[in-house]
Parts: sequence; C-alpha cells; structure tokens
Amino acid sequence: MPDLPLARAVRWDTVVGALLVVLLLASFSFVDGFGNALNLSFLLGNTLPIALIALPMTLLVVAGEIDLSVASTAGLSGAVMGSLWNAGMAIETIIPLCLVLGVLCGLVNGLLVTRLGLPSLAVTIGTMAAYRGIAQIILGSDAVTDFPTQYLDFAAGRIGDTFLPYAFLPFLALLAIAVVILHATPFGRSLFAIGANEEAARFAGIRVRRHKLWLFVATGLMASLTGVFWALHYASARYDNATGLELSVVAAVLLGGIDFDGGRGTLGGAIAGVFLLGALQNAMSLLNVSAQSQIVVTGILLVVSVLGPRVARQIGTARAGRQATTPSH
Amino acid sequence: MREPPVLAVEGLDKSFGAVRALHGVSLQLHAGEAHALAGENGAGKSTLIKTLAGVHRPDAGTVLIDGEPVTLHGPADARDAGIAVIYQEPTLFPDLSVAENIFMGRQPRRSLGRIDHKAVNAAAAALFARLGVDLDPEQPARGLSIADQQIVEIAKALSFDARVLIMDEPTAALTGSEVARLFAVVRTLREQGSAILFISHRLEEIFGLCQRVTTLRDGALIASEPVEGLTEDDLVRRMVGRDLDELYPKQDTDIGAVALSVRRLTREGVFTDVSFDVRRGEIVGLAGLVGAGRSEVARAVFGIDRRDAGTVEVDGRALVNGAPSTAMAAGLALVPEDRRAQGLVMGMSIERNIGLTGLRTTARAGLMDRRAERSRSLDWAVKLQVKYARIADAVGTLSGGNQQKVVLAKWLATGPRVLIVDEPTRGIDVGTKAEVHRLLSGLAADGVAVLMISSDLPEILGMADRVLVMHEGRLTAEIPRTEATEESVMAAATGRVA
Amino acid sequence: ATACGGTTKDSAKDDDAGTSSHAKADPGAATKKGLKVAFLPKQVNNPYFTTADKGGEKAVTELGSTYKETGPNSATDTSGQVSYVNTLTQQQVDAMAVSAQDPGALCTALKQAMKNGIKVVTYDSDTKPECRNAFVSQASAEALGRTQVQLLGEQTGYKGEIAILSAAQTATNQNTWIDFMKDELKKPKYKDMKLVKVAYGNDDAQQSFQQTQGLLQEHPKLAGIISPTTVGIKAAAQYLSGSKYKGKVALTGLGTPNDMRKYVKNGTVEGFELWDPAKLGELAARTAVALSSGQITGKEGETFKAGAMGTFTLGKDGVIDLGKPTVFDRKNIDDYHF
Amino acid sequence: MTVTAQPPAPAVDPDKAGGTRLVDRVFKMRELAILLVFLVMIAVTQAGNSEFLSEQGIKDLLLNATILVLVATGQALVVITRNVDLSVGSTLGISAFAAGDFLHGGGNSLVAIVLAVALGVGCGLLNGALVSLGQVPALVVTLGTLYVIRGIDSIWVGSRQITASDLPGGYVDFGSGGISAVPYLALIALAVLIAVAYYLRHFGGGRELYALGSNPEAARLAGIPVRRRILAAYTACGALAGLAGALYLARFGNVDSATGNGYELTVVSAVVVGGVAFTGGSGSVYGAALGALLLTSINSVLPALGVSSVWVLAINGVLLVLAIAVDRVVALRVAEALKKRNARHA
Ligand SMILES: Nc1ncnc2c1ncn2[C@@H]1O[C@H](COP(=O)(O)OP(=O)(O)OP(=O)(O)O)[C@@H](O)[C@H]1O
Ligand SMILES: Nc1ncnc2c1ncn2[C@@H]1O[C@H](COP(=O)(O)OP(=O)(O)OP(=O)(O)O)[C@@H](O)[C@H]1O
Ligand SMILES: [Mg+2]
Ligand SMILES: [Mg+2]
Repeated sequence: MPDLPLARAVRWDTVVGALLVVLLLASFSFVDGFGNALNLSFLLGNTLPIALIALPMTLLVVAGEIDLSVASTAGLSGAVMGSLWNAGMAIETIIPLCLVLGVLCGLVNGLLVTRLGLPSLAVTIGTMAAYRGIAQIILGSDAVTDFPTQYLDFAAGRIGDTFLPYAFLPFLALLAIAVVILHATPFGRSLFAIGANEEAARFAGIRVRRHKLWLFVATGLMASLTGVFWALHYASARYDNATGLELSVVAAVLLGGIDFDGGRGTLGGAIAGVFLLGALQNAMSLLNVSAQSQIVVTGILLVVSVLGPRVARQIGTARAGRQATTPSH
Repeated sequence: MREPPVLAVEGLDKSFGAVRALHGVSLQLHAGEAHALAGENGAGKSTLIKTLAGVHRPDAGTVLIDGEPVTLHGPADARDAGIAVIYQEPTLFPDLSVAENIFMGRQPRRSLGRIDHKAVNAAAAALFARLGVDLDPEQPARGLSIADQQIVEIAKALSFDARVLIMDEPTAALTGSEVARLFAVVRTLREQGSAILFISHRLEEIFGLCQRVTTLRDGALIASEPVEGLTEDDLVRRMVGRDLDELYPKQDTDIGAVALSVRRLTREGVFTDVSFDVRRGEIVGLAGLVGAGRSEVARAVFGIDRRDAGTVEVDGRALVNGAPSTAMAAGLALVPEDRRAQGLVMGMSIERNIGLTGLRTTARAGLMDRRAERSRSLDWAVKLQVKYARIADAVGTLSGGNQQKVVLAKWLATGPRVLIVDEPTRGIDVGTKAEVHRLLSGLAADGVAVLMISSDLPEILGMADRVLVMHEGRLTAEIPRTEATEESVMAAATGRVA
Repeated sequence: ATACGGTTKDSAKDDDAGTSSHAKADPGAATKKGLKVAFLPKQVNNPYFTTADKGGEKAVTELGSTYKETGPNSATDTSGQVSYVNTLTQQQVDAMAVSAQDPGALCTALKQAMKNGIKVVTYDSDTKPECRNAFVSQASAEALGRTQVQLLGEQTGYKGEIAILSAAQTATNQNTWIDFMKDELKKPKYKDMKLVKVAYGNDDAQQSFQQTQGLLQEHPKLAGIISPTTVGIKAAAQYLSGSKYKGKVALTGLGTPNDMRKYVKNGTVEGFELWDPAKLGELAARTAVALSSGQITGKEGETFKAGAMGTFTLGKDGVIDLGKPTVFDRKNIDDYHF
Repeated sequence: MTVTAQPPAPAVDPDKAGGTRLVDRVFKMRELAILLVFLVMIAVTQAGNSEFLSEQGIKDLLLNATILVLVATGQALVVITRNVDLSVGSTLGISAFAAGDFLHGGGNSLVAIVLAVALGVGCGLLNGALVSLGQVPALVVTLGTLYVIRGIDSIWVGSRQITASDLPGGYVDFGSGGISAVPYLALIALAVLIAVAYYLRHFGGGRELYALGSNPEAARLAGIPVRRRILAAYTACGALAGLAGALYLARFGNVDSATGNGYELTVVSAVVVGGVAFTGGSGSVYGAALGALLLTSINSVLPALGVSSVWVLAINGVLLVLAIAVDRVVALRVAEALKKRNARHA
C-alpha cells in the first residue's frame, strides 16, 4: 500500500541537513575549541574515509545491493601499498596498482552477485574476510610507516592555516561527480528503478546486471582509494587498517535516509549523515563525553532518525482521522 | 418488506490527499443477489471495496451489517463478519504453497492446535476441482502466471463460505472457459444465499451474472438499478456520461514487409517450435487458454528469458539472445501482462515511470533533460487519458486501470516499429478500451507491426488481421480475419483440431 | 630525483627535522603543579589499562596536577585513537600518556601535539621514537621474553614440543618478546624443547579458545604453551581446565592474578608472570610530569626521581624500564589483587 | 494450469505420486547443500588429522557451535519476517554479564539463567516494539539499539570483569561437561532448535511468520496480526540471545564489557549461509543452525589442519563464499531438474 501523499511532506534528507546545520551552529557557539581551524581540519580529515566510501555505497544501496567488504578492500590496498613500498617500488607506480587491485576486488564481488545471482550481503560478508585475510598474508605483522613526506603531508596536512585539508578538495570533486551520476544521468535514474523493482527495470530494457557490476567496481575502486588515503593520512600501512569502517559507513548512510530496501535516497542526505555523525563525535569528545556515552548517543540518534518522522506522521494522521470521524458520531 | 441488506454503506466519503475518491456513496447488498459495480477507471470502485473490507477507514459515512452500523478496524474484522474479498491485485505469499495461501490463518487443526497439512492440501485440491482447474496445491505461489494467481485468489475467497463475496475484476486475466466455470460456482453460492458484489469492465459479464448494477462516476453515485431492462449502451452512458464510439475501430491498412520474424523458437518445458511472422501494418492476435505459453513466447522474443533454440529477427536483423536492450534498440517494444511486477515501479512518479523507457533518447550530452522527459510523459499520459492529480504523484496511487494506461504510455512513447502487447486492456474501462484500440489501429496504419496477446476473445476477433492460436506450448492454428470466429479459435485453443 | 623517475623507499630518506626540543634538561628544576595530564590507553574499560591508569591517577593527584582519562572503546579502532590525540591537542593538555594501538598511525597526530608544546609519554606500547618524548616500558622486552621460556622449561622438565599463543599478528610488543623467546630456546639447556608453532588468537576469547583446540589437535604431543597475552592465557586456561588436557599440558605466559587465580588453584596452571600495571601507570605519570617540569627532555642518560619508586635513567631512544616482572604461583597469588 | 475437458482433475497414480513427493522433498531441502559442504569439510579434516574426530574433538566442535546456533536460530525467526536484529551481540554481552554479576554475588545458577533470558526478552521487546509499532526499517533501528545496548553495557560494566573464579564451580563445569562426546550445552541448543522448527512448521503462528515475511501487505489484508507476530519474533530472538549469553558465561567463564562485540556479523553470516533469505519468507532454522555449525567448524578445521594463523582469515572468507556459491549452484541445478521433470509440455 503506497503511503498517503501527505505523509511524505517532509523529506528526511533535508531534515538531516538541517540537523547538521543546527549541530554545527551549536558546536561553534558552545563547544570550546570546536570552531578552531585546526580542530575542523581534524574533523574533516578523520571523517574523509567514511565520506569517500559513502559515495559509491549510496549508489549501490539505491540499486538495492550492499558491499560490506569495503573496509577490507581498503585494508588490502593499504597492505599491498606497504609491501610494494618495502620492495622498493616507486609510490607513483604503487598507487595506480592499488587502485587496479580495488577494481579487481569490486569485480569479484560484482561477478559473484550478478553472474551467480548470490545475495550481495552474503557475498560481501565472505569477501570481507577473504580480502582482509589476503592483506594479512601479504603484509603479515609489518607496519609500514616511512612513506614519502610530500605524500604524507598531502594526506594529513591542511591548506595554510585554514580548516581545509588538502585532501578535501579532491573529495569535493568526487562528490560532485557522484551527485551528477546519481541524480542527473540516465544511469542514476536506472539505479532507482533497479532498486525499487528490478524486474520492471529489466522489462524496461535497463541492463540491470551490467549496471550493478559497474557499481561494485566503482565501490572497489573508491574503497582502495580510501585505503591508500588511510595509509598516508595515518602514515601507517597495516593489514588491519580501516577495520570496522563498513559499519560506520552503513550507519552514516542509513542516518542520511538511504533506504536499504533500495530505490530511495539522495547523496546529499548520505553525506549530511556522514558529517553529522563525524561532527557529533568530535563535539562530544571535546566536551569530554566518554566513549561509552558517545556510543549510546549515536545509537539513540539512529533510532530517533527513523522513528521521529514516523511518529510525527502518525500523530498527524491520527489527528486528521479524529477530525474526520468526529462529525459522524 | 425485504430483509435488511446483508451489507450496506451510507453516505460514504473517502479522500486521498486532494483526491476525492468517494463522496456520498450508498450501496446495499442483499442475500441471494449478485450486484455489479460499474464505472470508469478511477471512478472509485476499488476504494469502495477496500472500505467494505476494512482496509480503508471512511472519512465519513457508515458501514452496516444486517442493518447494524459497525466500525471495521481492519481486514480481520471484515473477515470475521463473513465478508470475503478478492482484491484487484493478487495478494499472495510467493514463498508459501498454493494451499497454504488459500488457508492462511484458517488451517484445519489437529490436536494441540497443530496444523493438519494433509487436510489443507486436500481441501485446496477439492476447491480446484470445483473450479475445474489443474493446479498443484503444494506448488509455491511464486512463478504463477497472473491468471493462475487470480484463480488462487478466487479459490481463497470461495473457501470462506462467506455471506458476502466481493470480487474486484476477478476475470480480467481469465479466458472465456474459466470465466464460465467461475460464474457457475458463483451462481451456486448466490442460490445458497450469499450476497455477491462484482466488478468487471467486460459489460457482457455484468449482464451475464448480475441482477443489480450500481454505477459510479468520479467517486459519486450515478445510479443503482436492476440489470433487467438495461442495455449495454445505457450502462456505458451512465459510466462515461456520453455515447460510446465503436469499441473495435479496426482500420484497413496496407500490409507491408515482414517486420518480426520468429523461427522455431523453443524454451524447454515451456513452449516448443514456435514460428510466425508479423508484417508492417498488420495486427496479429495471439489467442489461447490461460497457461498456453503466450506470455512466455513474448518474453522470449523480447529477450527477458533466454531462448533454448530458434531465432528472432526484426526487420531482417537477428536479435541477441536474452538482451532486451538490444531488442529495444532494434525497435521492439513489449507491454508486459503483469503491471505490478513487470510494468511499473510503484513508488516512482507517473512521469518517471513513463520516462524509464526513454532514458537514452531524452538525455542530452549524457545528462537527463527533465523538461524533455516531462513533456514526453505528459503527452502520452494525456493521449491515453490517464486520470491523475499530479504527474509527479507515485504511480502506486493510481487506480488499477490507470496504472495499466501508464504501462501502455511507457511503451508507446518509444515509438516502436514492432509492438507486442500482452493483455493490453486488462482492467481498462470500455471508454478507454476503445481509445486504446483506436491507438493500436492507428499505429498499424502507420506501418507498425503489432502482436496482440489477449484473453478477451472479442477483442482479438475485433482487432486482429490474423489470429494465431496456442495450445500447451505449441502453435496450433493460424486463422485469417475472415475465418476467425469464437468457435474456430476455441477449437484450436483447446486442441480439438489438428 | 631518482633513477626510475618515482619516489621510492630509497629516495625518500628521512628528512624529518628532529622534534625533540633543543632545551637542555635541568634535573634540579622544581616539579610543576597544576598540570593537566591525560591518559590515553589503547582501550578504555579494559581491566589491565584501568589498573594502569588508576596508578597514573594516583601519582598525578599526588603531584598536585589534574588527571583525566579518555580513549576509544575498542582496541583496534586506530583512527578513533588518533581522534582522541587530536582532541587532547585541541584541549591543550600539558602532557599525555599514550599506549599506542599502532606504532605509526599515531605519529602525525602526536607530532602535531608536540608541536603544540604537549609532552608525550608512551607506555605499554610504543610508537616510533621520534613521535614521543619518552617510552615507559613494562619490563625490558628481553627479560620478558626469556623469563617466560625459563618458566615453561621448569614446568615441562625442559622437554617436549611447545607452542606460543600470541595476540594479533601485528602486536609489536608480543612480536619482540617472541623473538627473544626463540633466541632463548637456542641455548643448549633447551635442546630437547622444540617450538612447533606460533598461533594468533587476536586477543579475542573465542578465537584464542579455538586456536588452543587447534594446537592440541594438530600436535597431540604438545607439552606446553606460552601465551604472552592476558586474554590468550586466560582463554587457553579455560579450555585446558575443561578438557582432558588439564594438568597434562603446561601453560604459562603473561596473565593477571585475578584472571588466573582459579586455574592456578585447580591445577591447570603452575605459574605465570606479569609486571604490576599500576606501577607502570604511576611511572608513566611521573615521567610525564618530569618532562613537563623540564627535569628531563627524553635524551639517553638523563635521570629523574620518581617518588617512592626510586630513580630512573633514560635508556637508548628515551626508553625507561619498569623492572623485572613478578612470577605468580600457588604460594603468592593470593597476595595480589588486580 | 490448464482447463481440463472433464471437470474432475486427472487422477495420478497415487503410488507414483507419493514416491516422487518424497524425492522432491529431499531434493528441495535447501539445507542439503550446506550439509554436504559441511560433511566434506569434516571428512577432509579427519583425513588430514585423525585427532580431529576424537571424543574431545567432537565435543569441542559441538561446544563451539552451540552458542552461535542458539543466536542464529533466533535471528532466523526475525529474518523470516523480513526484518533483522543486529543488536543480538550486544544483548548477548549484557545478559552474560548480568548473569555473571548475579552469580558473583552468590546467586543461584538457574535463577541466573532465567535472569539472562529475561534481560534478553527485554531487549527483544524493545526492538520488536520499535520496529513493529513504529513500522520503521529494522536495519536502522537495531543498528541503533546495538549501539545503545552496547553503550549501556559498557557504562554499567566499566572495567569490571567476571572470571571463572567468580562463578560457582558447578556452573563452569556444566559449561564444559557433557554425556561422553555430547556437551550439555549442545543438548540445550538442539532442544531449542527442534522446538522452534516444529513451531514454525506446524503451528499457525509459525506459518504466519513466513506469510508476513513473504508479502507484508498481503499479510495485513489476510488479517494476520502483523505487529504482534513481529513483536513475538523479536522477543524470541532476544530471549535466545539472552540464553546464549548465560551459556557463553558457562562456557568461557569470562565476561567483560566487550563480550559479544561484533557478534552480529557472525550471526548474520550463519543465517545467510544457512539459506535464510533476507527478503523474508523462506529458509528454515535448521538451515541457520547448519550455517552456524559450518562457520564455527571452519574455525576449528583450519587450526586442526595446522594451517598457519596467517592464512586462516583468508581461507575462512574464501570458504564462506564457496559455500554460498555451491549452495546456490546446487539449488539452481535441482530447481532446473525438477522443472524439466514436471514440465507440462514435455
Ligand atoms: N492509496 C491511494 N493514494 C492516493 N490516491 C488513491 C489511492 N488509492 C486510490 N486513489 C485514487 O482514488 C481514485 C479512485 O481509485 P480506485 O482504485 O477506487 O478506482 P477504480 O474505480 O477501482 O478504477 P479501476 O477501474 O481503474 O480499477 C483514483 O483517482 C485513485 O488515483
Ligand atoms: N515468471 C514465471 N516463472 C515461472 N513460471 C511461469 C512464469 N510465468 C508463467 N509461468 C508458467 O508458465 C506457463 C505458461 O504461462 P504463460 O503466462 O506464458 O501463459 P499465457 O498463455 O500467457 O497465459 P496467461 O498469461 O493468460 O496465464 C504457465 O503454466 C505459468 O504458470
Ligand atoms: Mg480498481
Ligand atoms: Mg499471459
């Protein structure tokens, strides 16, 4: 049964955006040290890995699939980067190789999902372990830290004394590209159709399997890019880099109003969700809120994020219902 | 003085946002009487039924059972009051067996409240025998054709032994013989004292089954009267508010070169060795009983399913196996039979649903051109008389018939050279049906090759230049327009001729 | 400017400007009061770190400064720990004592902190030397590695196959200890003891459990296991005590008396060792204050007085050793409660 | 379907029909493929290491699977209704600690188990109420409660921990004891499993769980009390997670604030491997239990074969993907074979 038209009056992504603005304003005024350029650059820099992966993940989820192996792909490309660097290869060669590796990881996921028709959740839980395991085999217990300074500075530094990390600029470009792809191209429109009703999309001549394959490949690519960024940003390539990142990405994307049943959501919402969580955690740390309490707050935020609009809507319809039924008595 | 009506409504109002689906509607159903509900697409018939079934809460007005006002809090209340409903769209559980679907929530029990699975299956088999159909009670509901789903829905409703049986277009996907059998069962029920409420856009069915008819137009009650003495034209006038043009406006066209050529097409276990041609300007009807494999042939031709053997050519160019996108590029279009599963994305707007087949053609420099998309969609929505509040509304909020029109619009908008339509007028009211026929006729006149699959035999006979008939997965006859009659087609469809 | 036209390990030579201050240590300087000292363990809520940090808190308060503890909820959330370093930098504490989840990952953030005038002490797990002022080591890695082998040797009569159940494969301190264990085993008195396997339980109870099972299935003749991690030894002990191997396979390593009391008493474990984490935390706190007061700068050879703990001297790379570990067995275990 | 010329359905030879039914049933068992994968794996391991299936080995294998089997059974109930409960790990952790804390204070073992189950029921009710009354996506809600319960657990537990010495000896012995190779815990899990499976197959409530997972809208129209059923599924899931917590305590004798952290992914893997579809309405708890057995056994098989720990994770992942893929391919083949055999036009 489709929802009543009234019920969708307020779009959730705008609500998340508004929440983000409110949080930022409140933090600027009431949290000591939040508005300071250094802190903001920390905030952006530390949130960037989640944001980078959230881009393709949003597209994937809109198309009704999911990739839980992203963090492992990131770890794997970090591990490969470390071991090749140890082997004396030039970083300018290593990075493209890592990206190719990411493409391969995505391709494996994509082929398993589209060719064998396996559920992506199951496949990527498996490859999550597999990729992480391969990373462990490749790099073992090493932690490679001696990457060239100009790269480390780019990944960890900021532009002058401003709050902008260097790495934020390429992210903005990628964000723009992703927004255009999802919201302004036929490809993006097809993704919504695939996510909402795959069979109807197939009947409309949309190449469902190919589209999905592309998405998995893009996700692998972005995950490996994130892995490279992570290793440079934290100046440490280890096999267990970025462990657990997939859950942060999923939480942020969910918070941004992306429907995991597919077919609904906007990139703006997803990215707002990412930075809402990032900013909230930053502000809470500055306020000396303990890690445990932060977890509770994050959890409550998630629950409220889905419950809030529902409750508001139900109160609305209940009131409308009462008005409509009272005269008949 | 008659007994009070078993089920009645008075002064019913129901709005969805700005859309007033029903206003001031009253209706009485009496025991032992079959009552028809007529009206154009979007007139409010399904909404009325859902209100009677407790699915919708009325904004105003009362529901009376045996003359007593009641409030139905949900479908369970209606069921407990002895009301059985067949909804317009099948509501099956695809993962459960057909028998479980029929008896969900009311299974025969053994000791300790355990379900008696044997009894469930046996009861389902008995129901199917009564309907004269051959369905395996233990088969899962997933993969049933629309018609089979409809049969299961009917069996479910009959299993209630309900005092009131409400049926929203139960026959839309059925062919004549199943309809006849259904009617026989329904008549028995009526004679045993049940009240029947029946919706159909096939007027002859209303006249064949019902004693009274209530007509709705734009959510308002137009008339409630005995069927006796009424003519089809009267009824159409009440529904549409004007006289109807010819229902089958078949134009004579120049038949040209072969546009679609199918050779020895086979899908193992589904259909075998199917060969036929469709020429430019020609409308070819494809008839057969439910389950004969017509839709399957259409799917394989379009490339949704992979064919095991055979070739398909459009304008002399062979189509790649299993690739609808290349079929579309070659100028082929398929209007699928199941609008809910195959035709539409329910949560998406009307505009975008129509736009889905034109993503590449309306794009500029690789980007969506929203204005072009909107004008294309608006054009076709208007041409097909889709009744909507706003073009940006979700297509799921439309009435069944209007949804069907959107599916047609979506495919006609591609400007195909070869058009396959599978049950194109399923659930479409008589007025629009004529319009759809006129459109198809016009397309043929413009040189489009049309393959029309329909379970509505008069439609086939009225529109087709040539009739192909399938029986159990094989083409059994090819009958030219001049020789096509109900008898000749049915004979081939039931395999009574070689 | 490299041969192959790219930046390689060889071309990217260390051009890090030394971060250690040029200020000279003044051993006689007064101990400053009112400092803000923060403890950042690998994981809050971890009993071991809580004990250590409690020791730190006691010392900090005693020295008239303020103490706080903050940190991630998971011991593998490296980026979380980085954020906490950043937060502390932002909050302008005077000194922080950090137990690093990763030797490299914290570097950028810690250097950033030192640039902002914050003194950084690592304890329990070190970073690269240039990313902190001093490291307080729980015991010399060499002593820890060798004594565990010695303990096991005594328990098995210097005979038979032995295995090691470690934490994560990346755990720096475990790996150093294991290297020393292998070295110790080369001595002639261990010629009948053979190290057959190093397994990793990732400091996870269940995984350590299953790794122990696997070790025993694969090597039925196993005589003893060393588990140099508190989680590992506990899980191994729990498995052994519920299996037929109880009392037959010797188990030793690093554990806390509270965890191991039951297994020592029921005969699963004869003896094991550990340093006193509270002392470790106390020394870290005192080192942090000494650094902030200018009594030391982190150079080799400097000395400072750490209250009742005595005088300590900084070793190579600014490493301070806590001392020898304590061996716990049936006789003394009831004297310890942590 | 076809309309027959003569109204009565054509009679099929009953013997033949009965025979094919049975074959069909066995063929159609989704669990068969997983069982196969499992058996092959065990056989290969036994060939490589004869100690593997010793009495102790079998006991370990069963013990390892017990807790996951319980939680996966509960999760399967929820997944069948087209929902998910990600908070099971947190629930397990908090109820294990609660039981341990109670026993530490000198409580009765049986009461401790009841306490853990009750706490699990509480968490389940919370999830169920949020999901069914709010009608909101289960994934988000339970991810939220995962965090909330975990956070509350951490705040409550702090750095405390329960160790085996805090527990009554009998409780810990019960955790590792058993009747020869069969541990008590495994017997409990098996009893729960059979009971749940029987309920799902033979009781109206169970069938309705499948129905509403298969098509929620149709379930509403059929008058199924959707909210009540979803609430019940979550409550059962929570209860089983609580029970698993109590057994975890007995088995490992060791609980702290991190217990059960990240367990949700393992549980979800087990359920998915066991063929319970996330789209709801299909799969069985036996499948989920087999999935759990398979997953935990991989973790025992690799060390038993002497595979270096370095390789374990990778092999684990590859095996997982293989298991899913084999299962899928077998299922497709069987479906095809059945379809060909049943084809009407053949
Ligand atoms: N859930 C809904 N949300 C919004 N509008 C709705 C909804 N259901 C029905 N409507 C609107 O109510 C009106 C009546 O629809 P209804 O389905 O009752 O028509 P109908 O008479 O059954 O037509 P058809 O013959 O095409 O099935 C239509 O304008 C339709 O768009
Ligand atoms: N998606 C599907 N999956 C599996 N089987 C199907 C599917 N669709 C149809 N079938 C089965 O294939 C057979 C042929 O059905 P098909 O739909 O082609 O018949 P039809 O002649 O078009 O009749 P109608 O569409 O009116 O039912 C039927 O027995 C039907 O149950
Ligand atoms: Mg209708
Ligand atoms: Mg059909």
